[in-house]
Amino acid sequence: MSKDSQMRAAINQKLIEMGERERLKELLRAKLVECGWKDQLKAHCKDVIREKGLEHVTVEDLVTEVTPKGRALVPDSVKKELLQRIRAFLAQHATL
Amino acid sequence: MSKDSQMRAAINQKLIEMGERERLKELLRAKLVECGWKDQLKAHCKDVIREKGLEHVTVEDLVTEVTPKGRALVPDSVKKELLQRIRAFLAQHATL
Amino acid sequence: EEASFSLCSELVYEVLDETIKETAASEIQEAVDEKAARVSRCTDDVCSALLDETLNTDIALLVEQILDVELQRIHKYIK
Repeated sequence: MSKDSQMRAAINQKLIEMGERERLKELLRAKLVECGWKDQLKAHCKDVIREKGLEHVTVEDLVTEVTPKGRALVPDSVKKELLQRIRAFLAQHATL
Repeated sequence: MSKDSQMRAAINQKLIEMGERERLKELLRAKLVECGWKDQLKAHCKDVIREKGLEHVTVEDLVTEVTPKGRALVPDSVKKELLQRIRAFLAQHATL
Repeated sequence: EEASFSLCSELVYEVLDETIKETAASEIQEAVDEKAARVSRCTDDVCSALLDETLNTDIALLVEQILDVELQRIHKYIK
């Protein structure tokens, strides 16, 4: 295991132990709703279902179809905020 | 054309194509005789003619006069059976 | 620094993938339910229309027949 991946595993472990990983995921989910990402994703799903026809779409198809746009639509500000939260957490808790 | 009217047109189209629409009308007529609807309506027509006097009644008047009662007299069981027949037909034959 | 960045990405993808899957499943379910409701509503409408059409024809026919019979009866009586 490289130093980098050791470090990464240690941080991850700390986040899990302190319950911070789940809190961060919750925060991210809330941000995705707040910034309109979830509504955009829903609208995109509806478009795809309408275009392809309900009888020709499975959940897996739909996931494959909307994932690239779903990922692209996440605002940088949301990612930045998450990164800052992780850094702040590390500054406070870790002696890594 | 709204989605609902498209759907209604598709259902009707399927019923007509397969000759089911005419069969359903025949079934309905048979049920109306069987349940006494036709006799009741006849009696009602005769009452109206007696009341108004034959010389004062046209076909149109009498139709207008007896239609509401004619509709009201159709037993719910007959309506339900008709609806079930249509549903069963669509389940078997149509991909809507 | 590198590690927190990669963890951040991992968290983002994890949440996105979960949310996309949930959303796709619920949107498909919603579309299925909506369609079932539409089929049911439209079948009701078609049934009512069929009933009305049959009743209108049959009532008109019945009225004509009854009036004919009554008129013939009167004519016979007058003669």
